[in-house]
Amino acid sequence: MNRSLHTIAAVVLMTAAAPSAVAQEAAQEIRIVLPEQPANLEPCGTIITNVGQILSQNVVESLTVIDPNSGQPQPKLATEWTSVDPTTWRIKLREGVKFQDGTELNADAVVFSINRMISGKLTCSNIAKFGDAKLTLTPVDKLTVEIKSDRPEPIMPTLLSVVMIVSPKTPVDQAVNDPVGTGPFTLSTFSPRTVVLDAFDGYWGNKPQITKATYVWRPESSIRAAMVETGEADLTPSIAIQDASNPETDFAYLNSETTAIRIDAAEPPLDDLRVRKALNLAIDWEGLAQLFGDDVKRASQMVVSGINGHDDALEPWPYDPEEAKKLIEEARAAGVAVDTEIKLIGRNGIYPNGAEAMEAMMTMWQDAGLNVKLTMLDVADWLRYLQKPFPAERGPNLLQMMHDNNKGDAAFTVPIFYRSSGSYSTLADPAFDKQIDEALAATGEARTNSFKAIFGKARNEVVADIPMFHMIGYTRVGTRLEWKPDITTNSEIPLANIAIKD
Amino acid sequence: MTIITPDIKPAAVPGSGRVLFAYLKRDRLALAAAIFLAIVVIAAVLGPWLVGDAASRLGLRQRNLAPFSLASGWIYVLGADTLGRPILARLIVGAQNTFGIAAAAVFASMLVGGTLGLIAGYSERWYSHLILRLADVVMSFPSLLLALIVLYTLGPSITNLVIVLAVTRMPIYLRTARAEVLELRERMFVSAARAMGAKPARIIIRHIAPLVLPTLVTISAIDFATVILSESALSFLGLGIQPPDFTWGAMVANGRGYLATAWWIAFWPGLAIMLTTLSLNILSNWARTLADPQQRWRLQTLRKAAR
Amino acid sequence: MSNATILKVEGLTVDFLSDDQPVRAVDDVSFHVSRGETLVILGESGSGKSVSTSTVMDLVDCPPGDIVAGSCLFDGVELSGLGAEARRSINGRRIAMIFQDPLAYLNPVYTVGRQIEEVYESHGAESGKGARAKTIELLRRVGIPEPQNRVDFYPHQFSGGQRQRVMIAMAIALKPDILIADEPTTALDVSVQAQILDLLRDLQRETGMALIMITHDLEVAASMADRIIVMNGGKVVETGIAREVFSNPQHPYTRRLIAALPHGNAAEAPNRRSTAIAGETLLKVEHLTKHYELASGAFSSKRTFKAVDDISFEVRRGETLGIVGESGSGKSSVARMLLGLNAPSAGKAVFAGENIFDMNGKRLMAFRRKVQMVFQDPYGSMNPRMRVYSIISEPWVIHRDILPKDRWKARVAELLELVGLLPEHAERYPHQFSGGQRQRIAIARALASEPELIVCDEAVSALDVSIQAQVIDLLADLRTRLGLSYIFITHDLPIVRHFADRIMVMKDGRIVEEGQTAALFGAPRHDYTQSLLQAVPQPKWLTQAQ
Amino acid sequence: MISYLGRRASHSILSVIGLLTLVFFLTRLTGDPSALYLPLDSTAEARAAFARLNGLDQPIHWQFLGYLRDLLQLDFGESLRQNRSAMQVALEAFPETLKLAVVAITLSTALAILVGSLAAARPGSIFDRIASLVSLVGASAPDFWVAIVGILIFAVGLGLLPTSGTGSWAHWIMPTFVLMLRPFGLLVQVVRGTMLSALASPYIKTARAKGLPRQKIIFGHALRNSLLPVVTVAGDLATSLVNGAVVVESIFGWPGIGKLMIDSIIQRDFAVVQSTILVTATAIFILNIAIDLLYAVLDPRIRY
Repeated sequence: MNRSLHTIAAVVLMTAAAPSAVAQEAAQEIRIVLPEQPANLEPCGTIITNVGQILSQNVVESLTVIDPNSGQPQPKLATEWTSVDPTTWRIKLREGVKFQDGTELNADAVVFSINRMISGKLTCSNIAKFGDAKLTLTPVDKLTVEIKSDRPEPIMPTLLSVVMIVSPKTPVDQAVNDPVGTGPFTLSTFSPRTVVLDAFDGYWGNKPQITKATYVWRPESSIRAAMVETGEADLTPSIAIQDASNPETDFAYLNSETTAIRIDAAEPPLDDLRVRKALNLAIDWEGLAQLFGDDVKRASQMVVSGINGHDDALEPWPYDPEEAKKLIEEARAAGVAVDTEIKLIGRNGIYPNGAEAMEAMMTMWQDAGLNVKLTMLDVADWLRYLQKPFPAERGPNLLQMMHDNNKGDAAFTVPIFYRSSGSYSTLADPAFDKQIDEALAATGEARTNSFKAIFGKARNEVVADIPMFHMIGYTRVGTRLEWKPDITTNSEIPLANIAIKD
Repeated sequence: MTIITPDIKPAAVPGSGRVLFAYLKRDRLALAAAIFLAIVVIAAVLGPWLVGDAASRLGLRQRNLAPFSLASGWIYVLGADTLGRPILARLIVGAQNTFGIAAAAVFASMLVGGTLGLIAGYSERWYSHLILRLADVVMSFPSLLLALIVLYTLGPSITNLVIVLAVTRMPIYLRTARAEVLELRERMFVSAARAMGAKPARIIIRHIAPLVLPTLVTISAIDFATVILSESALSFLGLGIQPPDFTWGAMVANGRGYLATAWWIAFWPGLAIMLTTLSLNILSNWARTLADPQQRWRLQTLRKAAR
Repeated sequence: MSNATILKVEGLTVDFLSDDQPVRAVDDVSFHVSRGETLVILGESGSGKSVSTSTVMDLVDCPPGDIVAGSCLFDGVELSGLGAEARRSINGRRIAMIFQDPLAYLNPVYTVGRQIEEVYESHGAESGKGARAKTIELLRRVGIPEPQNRVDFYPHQFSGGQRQRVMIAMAIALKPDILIADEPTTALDVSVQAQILDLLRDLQRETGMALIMITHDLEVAASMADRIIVMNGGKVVETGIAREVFSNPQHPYTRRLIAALPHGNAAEAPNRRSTAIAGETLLKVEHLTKHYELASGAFSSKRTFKAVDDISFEVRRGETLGIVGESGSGKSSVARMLLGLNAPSAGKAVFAGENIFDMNGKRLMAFRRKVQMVFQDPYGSMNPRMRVYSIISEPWVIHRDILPKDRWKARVAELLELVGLLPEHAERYPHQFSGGQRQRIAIARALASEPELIVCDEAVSALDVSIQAQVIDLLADLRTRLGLSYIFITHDLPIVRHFADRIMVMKDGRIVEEGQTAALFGAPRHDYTQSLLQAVPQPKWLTQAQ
Repeated sequence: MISYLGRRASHSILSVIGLLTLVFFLTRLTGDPSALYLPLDSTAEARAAFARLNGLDQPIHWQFLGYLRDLLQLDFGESLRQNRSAMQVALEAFPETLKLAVVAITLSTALAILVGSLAAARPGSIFDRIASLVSLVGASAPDFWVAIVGILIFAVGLGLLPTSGTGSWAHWIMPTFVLMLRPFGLLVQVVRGTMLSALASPYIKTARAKGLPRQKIIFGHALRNSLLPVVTVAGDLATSLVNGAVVVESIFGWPGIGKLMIDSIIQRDFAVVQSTILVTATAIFILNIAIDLLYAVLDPRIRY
């Protein structure tokens, strides 16, 4: 009796309060328009941009997060970590965290999540960051987990930023589209039109100001920009440079992507150092930069500043067409077949204005006296040239590529590109391999310096590639919102960081 | 429309160039269309020789230069594209690929589709049925998607583009040719040839094909327009012609990102496509009027008798 | 018969505008018609007879038509320059019109009932049930069986004669003052033609309407006309009381026309030989049969249609066999089988000692040289894209051994001269010739392979009367000069009468009567033959006299 | 009639099977999907595991036999991309396109019939010339170009319509308009042409001789007879509407099957490609049969 009275009173109160609550809530809802429909919402695929931008730190959370400025791992679901020995790390978990289905976060849940990732029973993109390392998980106590790997893993805390912790009730052998994590938002709708996230009341951290986020997708940049302009959407994470025309709403951010051309150093005439240098010198970098916007940064190496191992002092190649022509003549004089047709392999849609850039570079190299011919390929065909094993009879080729290292450490870059075993590498220099192996095993200051040395060698002595630019992304943020993009925006848009102006 | 066909023989049989030109002069729209097409064809033939260099020369200082300014030279009168290349020069050079691809595709589909249609129409053997089923398969599948799959399989080169466009347009010719043959093979001159002992091959080639051809050519004029549009749609989806080669369709597709900021990049090639297809349509309308004895008078100078 | 003139056309001149030069279709034509009277406008194709009546009905589109001068006074009202509404109240209500080809002139997608009801409704005479009842009544009147059911049929579900009856019903629905009939029986078989003409006469008697009948057929004209005007080249060349015009034509053109008319007197057949031909047998046909399987529905068993049902006959060398029959009698199927265009269901045809249906390869080719065909439609039987030279020389391309190539040109010229054309015609296209000339080219082509037998399938039916006679003369001449044999297939009795040595009458795929021409015409034994002979229209003044 | 339908259906099923076979082998020739589904830095081991997991390690003819076997059990496979039944993905998208296509083709046909017959009623008039020009321009404009310009003008410039997406009726206006352009343009030409020849036909002469009012002659007699070729062309256009739908759907964010097909081809999501083809091809065959039946309704001379 008494109890039902209470209930009635509560209902009445709630009803009375409802209008204002609804009104307020309406104001706390935002719409985000993405360039692409997320294929699925499997938390194991958050390193894929369109999945990560919805799920990461919103629905599911990782053990650590990377600080965009320093590149160092910061606590998230893990509060502290210690290296017991070179192959073992001990992770301490946050207390009092609940999954959205009510389950508690504990060591078992973390072990479950990581085991699910490495089980091989479902396609897990995130696990690729660990390479071929074998991990063994042990719960030490309720909130402590021990991770063992089969070889030293000095950057384990950094790697843990891709480990998304999911509820132990998640199926082990099957990818899901209804992830349950510990984040401040729960997934309420996933349809071919839209994804809707609702605030999760039981969140362990600070309650975000936003109560509901709706995600839609449009492939055309101009339309995304228009949607924010007309107020149909509040935020779009990436628009083309030409659409970023309004300084009040459009923000540029260094997006951790580095564009480059890989020189196939194994194929003549590209096996000649003079030709490789000439390729770097023949480009009108200032002119080319106009394609990507004023804020774009000329690159001298394959990682952006803020990543451990980036060398700020390394100078990018200048534009010196005379020198380039001279080098080519020298090579010709030395008997190098500089007139051989060189294939410039571009990829459709790799980044905005990518095809234009290739056309421009082709023309510049032709002006320098090289016989460069552009071929634009679709992703799958392009991949055959990017990755080993390379196609037989590939011939001398230059490959358009873009590298995205937002994981804080050059270890995600150097071995793939420069070690002879690296899947993108065309080099075969045992001395360089040894130098790389040493750097990977090093820690602290020594690690940083070794990587700097490697980038220096790649730039000056090997000239294995043509670094182009550290790319800029543009977001358009509606005037209603208080938010600025940063280097992590390509992989996550934490709704908790978005404030609504009054 | 004439309800009564005058019981007189047509005064002039359209056919000779002079007569055709006389008819053309009387339809100003068709004349304009013909002149436009002639200019474009001349541009397509001579373009690369005239302005080939300008079309591929980078002018990063002239990026997205607005049109109607002669400050950078007459060649920039229509503005410049994202790499600062003059749009006028690119239009002229692009005409060659645009027309070349469309013409090759239309010709190939007319030839193959027409031949298959002749066979399927004249013969009732098993291969006629096979041909028809194949046409069904192609027809029952949206052409753009077929094009995509084939281009993904074969890789986007100009040759493959032509093949794909030809294959997707082929059923039109096949069906039309077959329908005509079904009618023609019952005509008396075909019976006469058969009674004379003519072999099927001779009947098809000598008697039926020449009569089917005009219809197919009429269709091809409109199809030419369709192919140009399909090619541009493929470019929009990233599978059309690949840089550094370009067509008008590819120019529109590349410029679409700049419609809000530099409209001219996509506008001029779009206008060129539209005017070309419009001209082809107008001319084929004109040809249809000319071919129809009941409508031909519309293209004639009508002079009344003195009262 | 009232003498009140209801329509008076005066000085009508109509041009068709064409490139630079208007073409005069009707030139200063005047005529008038009274209630109850039948006026026949007689003329060959291109004479302007249809244009003049279409102008009265306002069916000529201007442009390209151009009414240069003239007045049409209908019941005291000047028709030219009448407003659309006033015009509409006359068309269909006061003046009605029927046309040559009712299948084309009836809207194929509406039931005949609907199309007749429309007349009542659009003139505000009747609507709904009333219109339907009247329509059924009307259909009964024009002789459609079971009108209450057939009213919901579509035009294609009627026979040709019935369709013309429907057209007539539609025209007389509102009891018009004038009925214009434009070649109403041209496409019909003789027996059906007779019925339609009877119907028109009866209706005219009942309603007292004026009838303007346009025809190219002198017999039809003679059987219907009270008065007649003869047109040629857009001009009226002769006008007068029918009987007088026929018995005493004034204008040379009329005289020529009437001379071409086959006369009742069989003795005057110049192209027929009086004696029976006693040559060897060239072609012997035995038990020839052609069955067609009709498309079967889901629940009905297959039906077979016997186009040709077990016929046997023979043709002697030098003989002309006439095969006479109405449409659907199977006469054309016989021709197509003999030419190897269709395969027979059963039977054989022995030509020069060998069954042609068993031939193939070389022998068939040899046979094809020996038997040629001349088709009905001189417009359709020649490839419009080929020059006359290519058309005539085609047999030599196919049969390489007939003539060495260097002699083709000379031989084409010879053949053209043989059929009465000029050698320089070889460079022209078929459309540059008139119908009669084209048929001459077709004959030249048939002669090119030096045949022994020529099958003529309705070879002169599509031609104007005066031209028909010329072509028949040519065929007869060639017969004597080249010793040819003919199978001459036609629906038109008078024509074979003057040309064939022997006649075979076909009906429903069977031979009903066969015999020497004179005997058959003199004393037809079979009912069908008799009715065919009787169906030939007789002059009105003769029937009235009776 | 029934035997006709049976024959048509069996032809259709044969064609669909042919199509599916063709597409099966063609798509498998386009390359290994693992490159697209796994991050660039995945190990060879992970790639092999991926291939094994999705049955891509089998020889292609075994894959095909497996596909056929599953097909017989109405199992259309799993989407690689979306982690769910491929047929479910296709069937979810299909109605969205269907709705748009039905509205577009109905409206454009109706409008084209009106404009085309009015133009044919007075050939050479100002209306005729304008209608011809407008319709030809409509048929000649690249649709993606019109779509983007439309958004820039009506949504951004004037703020009258939403830029894209689904929801209210206002969301329908621009996609429908863009999709209608080409069918409308072509159909006006067809209607005008067939109307001109219908108006020159003998039965129209009869109707005039009967004294029928002008509207009745044009709309009652001429138009009714012109409908047959119009239906044929409209049917073909409806088939190719999926082409336009690809562009419209991707620009306006309309979650239809055209966009799905393109995406799944680009993503090598084979099971979805097959399912979307099965769905659209079936729809097109049903459409074709419906058109044949419509012929019989429109023309009493046609009986099957």
